[in-house]
Amino acid sequence: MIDQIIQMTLNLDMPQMSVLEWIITLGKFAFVFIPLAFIVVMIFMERKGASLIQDRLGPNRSALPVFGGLRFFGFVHNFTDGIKLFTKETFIPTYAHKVWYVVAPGIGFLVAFLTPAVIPWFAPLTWWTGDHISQVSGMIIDSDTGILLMFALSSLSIYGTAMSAWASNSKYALLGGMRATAMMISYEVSMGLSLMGIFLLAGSFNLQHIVAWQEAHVWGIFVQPVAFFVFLTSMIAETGRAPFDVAESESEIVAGYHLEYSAMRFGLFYMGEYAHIVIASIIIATLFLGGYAIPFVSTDLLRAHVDIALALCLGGLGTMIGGFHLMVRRWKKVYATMGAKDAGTRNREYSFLQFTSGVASPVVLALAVAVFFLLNPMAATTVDGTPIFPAWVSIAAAAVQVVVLIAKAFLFCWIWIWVRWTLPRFRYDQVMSLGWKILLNLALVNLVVTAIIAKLVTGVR
Amino acid sequence: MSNYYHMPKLPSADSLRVTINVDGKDVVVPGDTNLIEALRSVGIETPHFCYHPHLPLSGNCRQCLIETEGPRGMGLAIACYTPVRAGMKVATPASSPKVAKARKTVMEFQLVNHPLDCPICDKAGECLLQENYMQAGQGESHVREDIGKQYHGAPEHRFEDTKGQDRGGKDIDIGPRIILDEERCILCDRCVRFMRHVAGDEQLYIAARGDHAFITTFPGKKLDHAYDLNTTDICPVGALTSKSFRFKHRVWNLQHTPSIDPTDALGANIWIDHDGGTVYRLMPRCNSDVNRSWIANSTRAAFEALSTNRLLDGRLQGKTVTRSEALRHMMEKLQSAKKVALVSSGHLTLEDNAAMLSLAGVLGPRAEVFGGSWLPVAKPDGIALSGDPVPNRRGVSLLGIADNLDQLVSRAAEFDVVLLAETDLWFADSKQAKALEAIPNRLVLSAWDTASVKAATCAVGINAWAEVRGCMVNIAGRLQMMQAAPVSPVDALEPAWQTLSHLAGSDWNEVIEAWKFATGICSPLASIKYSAIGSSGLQLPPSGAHT
Amino acid sequence: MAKVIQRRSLTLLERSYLWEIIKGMGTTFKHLFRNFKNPEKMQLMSYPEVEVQTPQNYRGSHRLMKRPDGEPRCVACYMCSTACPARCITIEAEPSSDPRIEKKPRKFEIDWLVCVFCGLCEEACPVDAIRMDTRKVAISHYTRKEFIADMPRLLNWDPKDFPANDAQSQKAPGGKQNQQAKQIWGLEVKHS
Amino acid sequence: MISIIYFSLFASIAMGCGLYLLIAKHPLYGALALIGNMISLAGIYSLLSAPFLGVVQILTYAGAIMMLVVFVIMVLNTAHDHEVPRFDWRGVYLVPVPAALALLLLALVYFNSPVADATALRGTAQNISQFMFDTSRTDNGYWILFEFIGLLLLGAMVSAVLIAKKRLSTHKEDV
Repeated sequence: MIDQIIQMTLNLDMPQMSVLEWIITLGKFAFVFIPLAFIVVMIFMERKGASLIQDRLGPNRSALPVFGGLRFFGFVHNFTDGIKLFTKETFIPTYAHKVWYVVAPGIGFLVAFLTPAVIPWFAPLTWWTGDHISQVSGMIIDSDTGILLMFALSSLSIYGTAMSAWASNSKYALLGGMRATAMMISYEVSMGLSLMGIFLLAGSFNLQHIVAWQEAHVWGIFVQPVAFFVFLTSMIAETGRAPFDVAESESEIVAGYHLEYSAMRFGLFYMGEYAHIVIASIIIATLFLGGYAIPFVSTDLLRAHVDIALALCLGGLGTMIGGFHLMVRRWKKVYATMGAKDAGTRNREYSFLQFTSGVASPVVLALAVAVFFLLNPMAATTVDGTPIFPAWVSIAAAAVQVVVLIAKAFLFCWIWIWVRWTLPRFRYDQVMSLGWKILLNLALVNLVVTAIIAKLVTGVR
Repeated sequence: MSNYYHMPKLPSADSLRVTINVDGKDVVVPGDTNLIEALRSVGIETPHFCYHPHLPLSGNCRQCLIETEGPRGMGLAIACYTPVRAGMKVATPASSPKVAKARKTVMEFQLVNHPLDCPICDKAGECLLQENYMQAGQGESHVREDIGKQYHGAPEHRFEDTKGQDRGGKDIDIGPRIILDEERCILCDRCVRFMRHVAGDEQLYIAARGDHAFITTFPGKKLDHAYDLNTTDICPVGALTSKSFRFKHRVWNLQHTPSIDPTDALGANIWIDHDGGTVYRLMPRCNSDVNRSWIANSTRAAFEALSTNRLLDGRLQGKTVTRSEALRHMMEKLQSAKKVALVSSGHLTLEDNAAMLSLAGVLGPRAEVFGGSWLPVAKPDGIALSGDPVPNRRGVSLLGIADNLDQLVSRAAEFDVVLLAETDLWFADSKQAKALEAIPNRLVLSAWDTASVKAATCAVGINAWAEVRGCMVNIAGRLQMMQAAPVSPVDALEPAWQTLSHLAGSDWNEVIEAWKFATGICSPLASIKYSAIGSSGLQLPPSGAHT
Repeated sequence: MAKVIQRRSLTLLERSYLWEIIKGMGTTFKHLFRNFKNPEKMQLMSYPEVEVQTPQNYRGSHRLMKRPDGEPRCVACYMCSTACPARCITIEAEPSSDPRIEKKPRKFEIDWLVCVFCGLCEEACPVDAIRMDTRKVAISHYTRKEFIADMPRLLNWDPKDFPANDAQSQKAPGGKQNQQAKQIWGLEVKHS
Repeated sequence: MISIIYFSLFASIAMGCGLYLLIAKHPLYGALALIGNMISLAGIYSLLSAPFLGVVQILTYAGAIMMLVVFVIMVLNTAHDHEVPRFDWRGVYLVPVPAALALLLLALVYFNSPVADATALRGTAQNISQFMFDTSRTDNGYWILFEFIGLLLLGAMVSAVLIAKKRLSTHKEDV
């Protein structure tokens, strides 16, 4: 019996791949943690963005007990919050449906882990291994259903909301769950339809193809501005953030579907929301902002000049650290004028940050210069008319592309925060009428117009 | 100075109806009364201080001015002393600016020496002066404050206040139960008339003259009478206040529950004034057919018992147990008893006694119901007391329960269980009650920890009279209803009818179920609904249907 | 009666909301940028490191005003407890020992956990006996019981904390006359 | 080989969910079991080289239609756990139907062995779109059928909107 199983395992119809291919293919699975890593930054960004928009300072109390309390401008607050959420009592209401109450918060979070699988993080890696061309896709799942798979998965995340609302056995939670469910179903329609135009242009559901099309032609936002607007709006609604946070409107239904949740179960909702935003941002960046593509720089061009690209990335990092250094110096001065009781402690903290960034910035800049001069991409081997680079060049270019994609995603993450702290909450009927009467129709009209123009311009069959 | 005044004639159901013209509109009013009552019958309230429907007319406050047509055309007259005449023309402030101005001016004079200390006055909230002020005297006063605030009363009560003003007459002890405030008095002489005509003991009089006049007792005497607290009720201002309620609570915070006097068979109508589960006072409830506007001081003090010496749980062989334990014990004893004596009570409502009869019905021939009381009966005083301390004696006999406590004593040996409900036999006549101690199981339902509770083998607390809804029949055969005030000291307490229904095995939850049982077994009560009883009671036919 | 204000109807651009949303986002971004650039110009205090000066007329926790002899000025009229929308004031009255004064409180309790700090008790008081000018806005205790302020606590305030030109805060009305009146009535003047 | 492991996994999940749907105490649990069934079915579609079908199965049935069912169950909330029996004995009468279906399927498989060729991609987006929309196809294309169904659904939607609209307008007249 056991022998048979071992035999079966050995007989698994695995593709034949080289070691490097295996490493990259498996290593790609690390990308599912990108939303998780984003969350930490997102929460910080949200808090600081909100506070600055509202003319206040935001979190600035939690500190590491070194150098007079390192606070990193409130960044430490996230971790204290995390500790708090993990160590609080996880409370289950008496009449809750226990199993679903426990399971439901995880569903949305699980989906957040699955969706990065369909996103192209970089252009397909190609390198010459000596006897053949190795090729590794930029996505974890390279399927031609592509983004539909993501939609299918994210449509399942509604069950997390709905079941948590129902399992709480609370009227407010149920009302919130109802609202969330109805809204998500409504906006999924216009969300899907709005993308049809860009699918039509790219001729594929596969995000890799869509990005390649944008790289070759023009960014999606320029050919599909209406679709961009509709998709962005629908995505904000899907994430249930202001101005579409009717599902948790505290003035009406206390906290909506996560009313009865406490500690880390609530934390899962909280993090799920941010993970959702991150995914949505990456998707929008991929669909409408050319994904990993750098404007006017094709993947081949990037690979040919990967040393410049890396140097620019490092130079940017060094400049940012330099900017941080200047900011710290400024803050140090400002705090000294406030006449606060803890001026001495703060001074030590700012001095440490000033020193560290002051040292790090020139070092990184020097590194950038070194990279520019020392790295020298080997000349490409041309195979069937396409230049093929060595493996490390492809991987370095892929790293640059991941950075570019993440930078674009950050832009949209910021838009999420920006919109939230600008616009007031919609009324529920307004949400519904916007979804069904305006966005859906816009998406349909956009699809028809795109189809006609595409037919006229390209003369596709 | 004649001491005789006319009593006002009050309208009744069979009053002659006449048509008069009020403010240019013809209205039909009772023809045998004065204008205040006639106007009230058509919904026009006339402000007044000295007029009281159950006191002789005096007409000294001049506040109830209206205009009527006289020999010289329309002229001012006081409504309380003007009888209704068919076809007369009357003008109220609604149509006559003259009347409005006159009333306003009179109000200004009333207020000349009246201090504006409503916030600390105990009468505030039920003060006629305060109520009428906005209606008749709104606007600014013509009296300058420094001149107006002059005290002219008894010189021995004069003092200079914290603001340096000449004041006096505060806080004068004129009797064991009453405090007088001369400064607030507007000299309506209602209290004087009450003591003279109703109490029949003239203890108060108006001393001095003009603006020096003040109310006082005769020299060397105190205001001390069994009905003297009624003067605090009829006082239209805060001049006479009772010591027991003084500074206890503000009247606007009180809730009022209509009830009837639990200490006397006349069943004087009362209000239970309570707030936050505490009864603060009992006030007379006007019922022209029973007690008019008066109640005795003894009635007024009945609320004090509600918070003292209450039996809030159960007693078993003198030990304190929970209510349910005691009830379980009672149920066992009743079920295993060979012969049960159930003693009904005239202190309980008809519903409670009906529940006892239903218990007797459940127990069948093993049970025998006794009734009556050993409390001594005094003579009626003609005001608000009948002298009989058992308030529902008529009701118990109406239900067919004979007055046969003496039989119970003589046949005590026959019984092995006796159930007493709110009948304190050991207090009423401890010698006769001694014979009952031959009965091995003495079960008592009582709201208070009485002598009977101490003599009982098992006792259980019930709601007292103020906390239950139910009906009683007064000595004149008038069916009256008491409403439940939410003042039960412990939530677990139940009314007697509910406890008895538990013992009978039938769980009545609403008092109406007990009432339906009572109407079913008692022909005079048959087909009487609660809604038919009304606030002033229902006179039962005098056929004497009781056995 | 009611004046009807004719609202200007929205233009097409405004009705599309998009342009207005962009304008609004411009506003918030302006704030963000300004605060990022000049954080020192933000109107804020780094409480508790930086002391906050609460204005004198800010509604803080209550205090009871005193007569010159240290007795509460309150006459137990219940006006404050009647006006209180939160019903947080409990008063029990008793006759005053000073014959010129009718009532005084035997018990005067304010439950600060229930209080909504609306100031209606101040408004209602006919004798200016209760005030909310202590400028104590952060009331913190360890138990619920400690939040119920009784009369000694409400009377326990220091005249030095209040402006000297506020005569009411320093001494009760009557002043010299009051003292004379006390002498006339043969009452001992017990000055604190 | 790996596909057989996946298939047995999906199949057992589908069977388990289906069984639970029958015996679920609460209709909501039944509905959730049905969703699990559909998701595993989508997995089986993908194994049969029809990933598009699988994705659409999840998107349409599990994501949208079952969500509406769950929504309705939650709103109505008429089912109380203690009142619903774990197994309705009347359901026994329905056993022959699935049994007969299963027998039929077995017979079909036995006499007409399936030609599941995993290498032939039949359910990809491209293939399906050609089936659906290629008007130039001469063999069994479905575009006319597709257009008819589209028209039918459009008609149904318009009439639903009209019905809802009518009620809204009468409501306004009342006010």
